[in-house]
Amino acid sequence: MRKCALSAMNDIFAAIASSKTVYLPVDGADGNAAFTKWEDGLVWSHALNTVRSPKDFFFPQTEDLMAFKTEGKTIEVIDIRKESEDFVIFGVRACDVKSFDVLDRVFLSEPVDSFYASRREHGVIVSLACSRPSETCFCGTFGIDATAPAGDVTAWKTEDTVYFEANTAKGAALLKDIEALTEEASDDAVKAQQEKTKTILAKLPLANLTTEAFGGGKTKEFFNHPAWEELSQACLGCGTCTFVCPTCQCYDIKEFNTGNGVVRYRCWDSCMYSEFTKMAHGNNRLTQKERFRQRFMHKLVYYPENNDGLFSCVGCGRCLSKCPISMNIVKVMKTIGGNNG
Amino acid sequence: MQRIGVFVCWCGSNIAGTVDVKAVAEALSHEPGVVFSTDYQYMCSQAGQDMIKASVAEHHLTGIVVCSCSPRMHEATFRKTATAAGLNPYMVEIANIREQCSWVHKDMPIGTEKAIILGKAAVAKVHLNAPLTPGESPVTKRALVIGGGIAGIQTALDIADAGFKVDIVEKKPTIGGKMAQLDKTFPTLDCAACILTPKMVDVAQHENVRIFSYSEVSEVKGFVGNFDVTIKKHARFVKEDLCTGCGACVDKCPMKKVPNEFNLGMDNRPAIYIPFAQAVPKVATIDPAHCNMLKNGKCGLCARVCTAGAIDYTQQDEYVQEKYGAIVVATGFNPISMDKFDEFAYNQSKDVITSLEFERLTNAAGPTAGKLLRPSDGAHPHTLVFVQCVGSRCTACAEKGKEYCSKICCMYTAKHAMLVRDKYPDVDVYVFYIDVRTPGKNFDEFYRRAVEEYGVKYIKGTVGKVVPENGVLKVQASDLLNNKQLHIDADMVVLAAAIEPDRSARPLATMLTASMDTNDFFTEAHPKLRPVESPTAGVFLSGACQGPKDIPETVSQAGAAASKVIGLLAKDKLMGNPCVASSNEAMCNGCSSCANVCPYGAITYEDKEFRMPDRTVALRRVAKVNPAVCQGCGCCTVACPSGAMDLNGFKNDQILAEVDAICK
Amino acid sequence: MQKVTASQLIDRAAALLSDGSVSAVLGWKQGEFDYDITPAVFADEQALRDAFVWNDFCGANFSKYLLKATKKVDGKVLVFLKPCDTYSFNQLLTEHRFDRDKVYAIGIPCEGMADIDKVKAQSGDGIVSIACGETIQVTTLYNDAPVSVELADVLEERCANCKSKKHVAYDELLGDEGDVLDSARFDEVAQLEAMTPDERFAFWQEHLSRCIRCNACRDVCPACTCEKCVFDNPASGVENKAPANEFEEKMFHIIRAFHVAGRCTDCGECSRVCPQNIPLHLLNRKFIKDMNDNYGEYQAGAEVGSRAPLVDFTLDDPEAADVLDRRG
Amino acid sequence: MQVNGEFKPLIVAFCCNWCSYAGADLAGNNRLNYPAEVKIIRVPCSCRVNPTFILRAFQRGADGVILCGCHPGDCHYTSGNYYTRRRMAMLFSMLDYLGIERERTRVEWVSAAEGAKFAATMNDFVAQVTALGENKRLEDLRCKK
Repeated sequence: MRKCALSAMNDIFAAIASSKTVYLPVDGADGNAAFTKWEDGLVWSHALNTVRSPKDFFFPQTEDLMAFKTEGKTIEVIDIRKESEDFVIFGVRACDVKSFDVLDRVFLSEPVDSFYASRREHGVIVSLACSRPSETCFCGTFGIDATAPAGDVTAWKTEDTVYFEANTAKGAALLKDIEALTEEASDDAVKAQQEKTKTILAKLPLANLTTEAFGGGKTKEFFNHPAWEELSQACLGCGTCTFVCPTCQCYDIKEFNTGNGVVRYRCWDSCMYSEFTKMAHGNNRLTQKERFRQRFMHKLVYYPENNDGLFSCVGCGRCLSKCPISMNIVKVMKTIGGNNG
Repeated sequence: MQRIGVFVCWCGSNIAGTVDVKAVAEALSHEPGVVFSTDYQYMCSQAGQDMIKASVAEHHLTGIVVCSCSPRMHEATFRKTATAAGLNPYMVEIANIREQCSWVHKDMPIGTEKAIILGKAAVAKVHLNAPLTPGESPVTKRALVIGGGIAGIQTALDIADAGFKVDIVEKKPTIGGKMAQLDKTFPTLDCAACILTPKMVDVAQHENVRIFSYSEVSEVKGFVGNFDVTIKKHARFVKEDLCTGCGACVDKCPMKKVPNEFNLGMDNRPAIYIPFAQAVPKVATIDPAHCNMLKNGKCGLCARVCTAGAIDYTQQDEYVQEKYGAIVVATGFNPISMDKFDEFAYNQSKDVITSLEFERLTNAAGPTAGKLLRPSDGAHPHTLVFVQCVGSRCTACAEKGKEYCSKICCMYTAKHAMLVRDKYPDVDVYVFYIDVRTPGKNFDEFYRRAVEEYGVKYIKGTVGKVVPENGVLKVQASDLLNNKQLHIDADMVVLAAAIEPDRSARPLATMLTASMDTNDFFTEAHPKLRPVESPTAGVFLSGACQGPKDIPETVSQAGAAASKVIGLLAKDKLMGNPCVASSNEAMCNGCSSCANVCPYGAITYEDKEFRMPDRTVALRRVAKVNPAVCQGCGCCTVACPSGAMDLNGFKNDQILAEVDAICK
Repeated sequence: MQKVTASQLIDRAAALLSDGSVSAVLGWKQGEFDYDITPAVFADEQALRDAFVWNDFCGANFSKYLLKATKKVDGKVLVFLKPCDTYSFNQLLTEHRFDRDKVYAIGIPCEGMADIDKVKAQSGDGIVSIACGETIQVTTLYNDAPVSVELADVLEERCANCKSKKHVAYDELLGDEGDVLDSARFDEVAQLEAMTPDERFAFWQEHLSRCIRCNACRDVCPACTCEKCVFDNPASGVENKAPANEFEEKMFHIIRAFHVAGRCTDCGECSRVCPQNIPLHLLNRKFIKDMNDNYGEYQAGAEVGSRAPLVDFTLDDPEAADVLDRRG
Repeated sequence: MQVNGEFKPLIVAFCCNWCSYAGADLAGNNRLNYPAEVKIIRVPCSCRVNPTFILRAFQRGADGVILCGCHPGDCHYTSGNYYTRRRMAMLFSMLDYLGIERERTRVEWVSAAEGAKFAATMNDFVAQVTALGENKRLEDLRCKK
C-alpha cells in the first residue's frame, strides 16, 4: 500500500497528466460535483458522488459512429473510428466501479462494441472508498463493499492522507508512474476507516434492503403485478433516472444532416420515453406503466436472467435523489418484492 | 423522390449579363433529384414554355424549378405551363435570379454563385412540394345587409338590381336610418326626405328585397358563400301583413307621453306608433315598455279601433334562419353622448342641443314643424352659437371623446348656419371651430357662401364654458386669431357632437369574426386596395360603420360593396387558395393559440374521438381550419406550440429545407 | 411550518370521498426519507390515512396531473392546490386542457417549500428522519442531536421569491387567503441583463453545458402539455434526444422557453426538478419580464381565458430594436 | 465564410411576399446594389417566420438573419406583422440575454415601394455583421465544411 499527503495530490495529478488525461470530481458552481478534466489547481471534491455517473467516460451521451459526405449525387462513407487516448479517472465510488461490470457485459460480449472497448482499454480507474455514505446509498444490497471498491487502483482518503493499492496490472503501472511522489504505508489507517464506515453502513436506512425476491426467472411473478399501475401513475416519463443511472445502457442511433453530409451517431435513449424502441407499427409499450415496468424489470429480472444473476443496479442512489417525483427503484423493490428493508 | 427539371432563364441579357446561366444549369444538374437541367433565352416565351412542357413529358418530371425573374412576375405563368404539361401547378418553384440576383450584383462570378444557391434552395423546396388542389365551396345566392340606413338601402338596391336576393335587417321599426332624420343635405341643400324616401319605397317594393325591420342578427355561423344567420324579429304586437298603416290606433292610444326617439326626445309619441309618415314598412309598433295593455292587461283600445285586426298582444319574438352567400355590414353611426361634456351645459339647459337635434328642429316634419324655436320656452332666438369638434379630434381627452375627426360636422354646421341665416336674417350666428375642413366637391364653395353671402360669424377658437343664466346661455370662448376672450349671450348653443359606430357593431363584429379598430370601426381588408371588404372573407362594409362618412361617400361605398357582393354571388363555386393552413389533428392540443391570432376567424374547434397511442379512445378538442376562409398568412403556424398547424405551400419543412440549402 | 395540517386535509378529503362528491384524491404520498414525497392518486380514506402527507416538502404542482386524472377517473377528482399551482390550473383551463367540471379544487395556503439540498447544506448528509414543525428537525447519521433548520433559510428559490400567496382558482379554500406579493423574482434576471454579452454568454454556457436532456423540465412543466412535443417529433426538424453540442443545448432551451412564453406561470417546477441545477426559471422569467416591461403587466393563469401577450398585440408596440435598446 | 482571406458573412433574409419581397424586387428593378451575401427566402407574411427557422439558419452557418415585413398597419393580412413584432422582439431579446450578439438579428419594415430602403438596409446589415465576424456563439460545428 502506498500513500501520499492529500495536499500533494496536485503533484500526483500533474505527474499523471503529463502522459494521460486525468479526470476527477470537482465541485461546480451549481453545488454539484462533476467529473472534470484536471488542470493545475483544480481541487478534488469532497462530495460523496457526482450527479452524472462516470459511465460517460466509456459510453458517452453522444458519440459519432460514422459519416457520409455528399457531393451532388455521390455519397462517400467515412470511417471516423479512432483509438482512444489514455486517461485516468480518479474518485470512482464502489457502486460506480461495479457499474462498469454491468456495462462490460453488454458492450464487451460479442459482438464487441469497438468504441466502448477502446475507451475501456485505455482508461484507468482509480476508485475511492466511501467514509460518509448518504441515506440514499444501498450498494450493500447488491453485495458491494463501499469501503473496498474495485478498480485498477483503490484509494482511501482520510483527513490528510490518500492511500493507494493497485488491483490490476494497469493499476500497478499507474502507481509505478507516481512512485516517487508516494511512499510505502501500513494499512492501519485504512482498516480503521473501513471499520468505522462499516458501522455507519449498517445504520443506513436502506441497509436491510435485499434483492432476495428478485433475479432471473421472476418474470411471470412480477410482470402482471397490480402495483405497477400505482407505482407508475405519477411518473412524468422524463429520462432523469436513466440518464443519471450508471448502469443504464440503452441508446438510439440517429443521423444528422449537416448540409454537406450526414453524421450517424448514437445517443443515450431512455426506456421511459414514449418514443423508445418505437417501430413502424407504433410502440409495443403503450403507456407509462409498461415503460416504467420495463425499466425495473430489466434491472431486477431480465438483466440478471441473462447475466448470471448480476443485477443492473448498483445502489448508487442517484435516482433516489434526482427523480422529479421521487419514485425510484427502492420504492419499487419494497412494493413489488414485499421487502420492507 | 421527385424527378425535378431545372430551367434557367437568360431573360435576354437581363440575367445572362451577370449570371453564367450555363454554369447555373450545370451546377443544379448535380443536385439530388434533378434529372434534367437546361437554360433558355426567354423561359416565359411560348417557345420556352413549350420546352418545359416537352421536358416534363420526356423526363417524367414531377417538379419544376424555374430560375428566372421574380415569382411575383411569372409564377402564375409557369404554374399554368405546369398544368398544361399535366403537372399540379403547385409543383413549380421559382428561383428569383433576376430582381434579387443579376440586377443587384455586378460581378459575374458572384452573381453566378448566388444564382446557384438560390436554385438549390428552390430545388430543396420542390423536393417537399405536394400537389395542392384548391377547395371548392358552393355559393348561396342571397345577400344579407345589416342596417337599413342609406348605406344599407343603396347596397341592397344595387345587389337586387343585379338580380340577386337581398335581405335587410334593421333594428328599428323602420328603415331610413339617420338620413331620414336630416332636414336638408349639403352642399346642394336638397331635402333629405325628398331623396331618401323614394329609395325607401323602391327597396321595399323590389321583388328581390325582403326587409326585416325591428329585427336583429342574433347568430352567424359558416363562412364566405355559406353563412347561416339567425335573425331575431322583435315582437311588435302588430301583424305586419295585416296592418295598413292607417294610423287610427296611433290617434286613439291614450298613452301619449312617450319620448319620441325619432325626434330625439324633443316631443312625445303614443305607446303604439309609426316612427314617421314615410316609414317603411308603414306599420304600427307597440312599445311594450309603455303600453298599458301589455303591462297591466288594461286598455286594448288599439285592438278595438283596428279594422284590419292587426293588433296581437300575444305576439312573441320570432327567430328566422336563413342562408347567405355574403354579408354587408351597414350599421352606421350615432352621435356620442354629451354626458361627459359638462362645460357645454347640455344636461343643464334644454337650449343646448346637438346638431342632430337641430336637424329635427329645422325639419318641417319635426317637433316645431320647422320653425326655429327655443326648446326651453318656444321663443324666437336671436343669437345662436355653434360649437364644432365636440368630442372629435380629442387627443388630450380620449376618455371623453374621440381622437379622430368626425368628418361631416364642418359641412353640416355650415349648412345649419346658412339655413338659419336664410330663414331668419335677424339671428346672429357664431361658429367656433378648430379648423374648417371642406375637402369635397363644392364643399369649400358652400362653406364660403355661408361666410360671405350669409354672414355667418366663423371664429377660430374654442368654447370654454356655457353657463345658463336667467334664460340666457353665457358662452365664454376664445378667439385665437384675434387672441382675445369672448363672452356671448346666446339663446341657443348647438354642439357638433362627434360620431361613433353604433353600439350594435361590436357584438356583431364578434359574431362575424370581423376585426375592428380601437374605435370600433370595422377594419378593411386593405386600407387602400380593399376598402369595402372586411378581412373576413364574404363580409363587406358599407357606410359609416367603417369610418365617418357623408352621404355621397356612403352611397358610393355602398355601391362598391354591392359590386363586390355581386361579384361573389355571380360565382357558382368559390375556388379557394390552396396555400392555406391545416392542422394535424393527431398533434393538436386544442389550446386556441392559433384561433387567437387568426385575423380571419378561419379556425374553429371540435371535440373529436381519437385513438390514442395507448389504444384507448379519447375525446379531444382539435382545431379545424376552414380553407374557404383562411387566407394563408401562416400566423397560426408560429402560435402553435406543437407544430400541429402548418401552411400548405410554405410548410415548416419546406422553409427549413430552403434555409439549409442557403446555408450549406 | 405549513398553516394547514395534514390531518385537516385528510379529514376534508375523506369527507368528500365518503359523500361521493369526489371519487379520487390527488395528493402527496409519504416516501422513504420524509422528504422524497411522490404525487399519488388516493382512492379511499384508508389509503389517505396510511400515506397522505402535507409538510414542507410537498413541492409538486398537481395541475398537470389533472389532464390524465380527469380522463381516467370516473367522477370528480379532488386536487389540492397551493397558491402557485392555481395559476397553472387556470392556464390549463384557458387552453382547454381538462374538463373543469371533473375537478374539485381545494386551495391550501403555503408557507413555501424546502429545498432538500439547502437542508442538507445545513444538516449534513445521511438523513435518517425529518420532522416538520415550528422548525425543521433533521436527524442524521453523523450528528448526535437533531439539527434544527428554519424553513425560511432553506426555501426553494421559487418560494423565496414567491409571487403570490393568493389562490386564483378553487372550489373551496382551507385556511386563510393570502395576497399577491411584491416579489424580487426578476432581480436575478436584471443582474444578468446588466452583465456584458460576454459575461452572459459565459454564464449560460456554463449552465447549459450541464444539460443532459433528460426532459424533466419539459415533462414536469404544466405549460408543456403538447400531444406531441416538437422535440420528440422527427417531422418537426428540431427533434433530438441528446444535447449533441452547444447549439443543441441552446436550441432546446430557447425554443422551450419561447413555446411557453406568455403561458408560463412561473411555477418554478422546471428549476426544482432539474437534476443538474440549471437555473431554467431565469429563461422563463426573462420572457415574463420582457413582456411585462413592453406589453404591460401580464400574469399567465391569473384568470381563465386571458389572452397571452404573444397571441395579442397593440398598434404601438415597441419595435424589436427598441426592446433591446430600452434595456441598454 | 472566409473568401480569399476576407470574411464574407452569410445573411438570410426572410421577406414577406406582399411588401418586402416586392421591395427587394423593386431594388432589382432600379438596379440598386447590395451584397450577394444576402439570400432571400420568400414567406407569405413575416408572421410565418418561426423562431426555429432563425435558429436553424444560425445553426447551419448564417452569420446574420434579418426579417422584413410590411410596415405596421400595412400588413396584407391586416395584423400578421404585429405578431411578428412581438415575437421577434422577444426572441431577439432572449438571444441577447444568452450573450449572442444582438447585431446579428434585425427586423425591418420595408414596403413594396421602398426598393431603396431595402438595398440600404441590406448594405447596412451586411456591414454590421461583417464587422462582428463569424457567428461563433450559435453555430453547430457539425455543419462546418
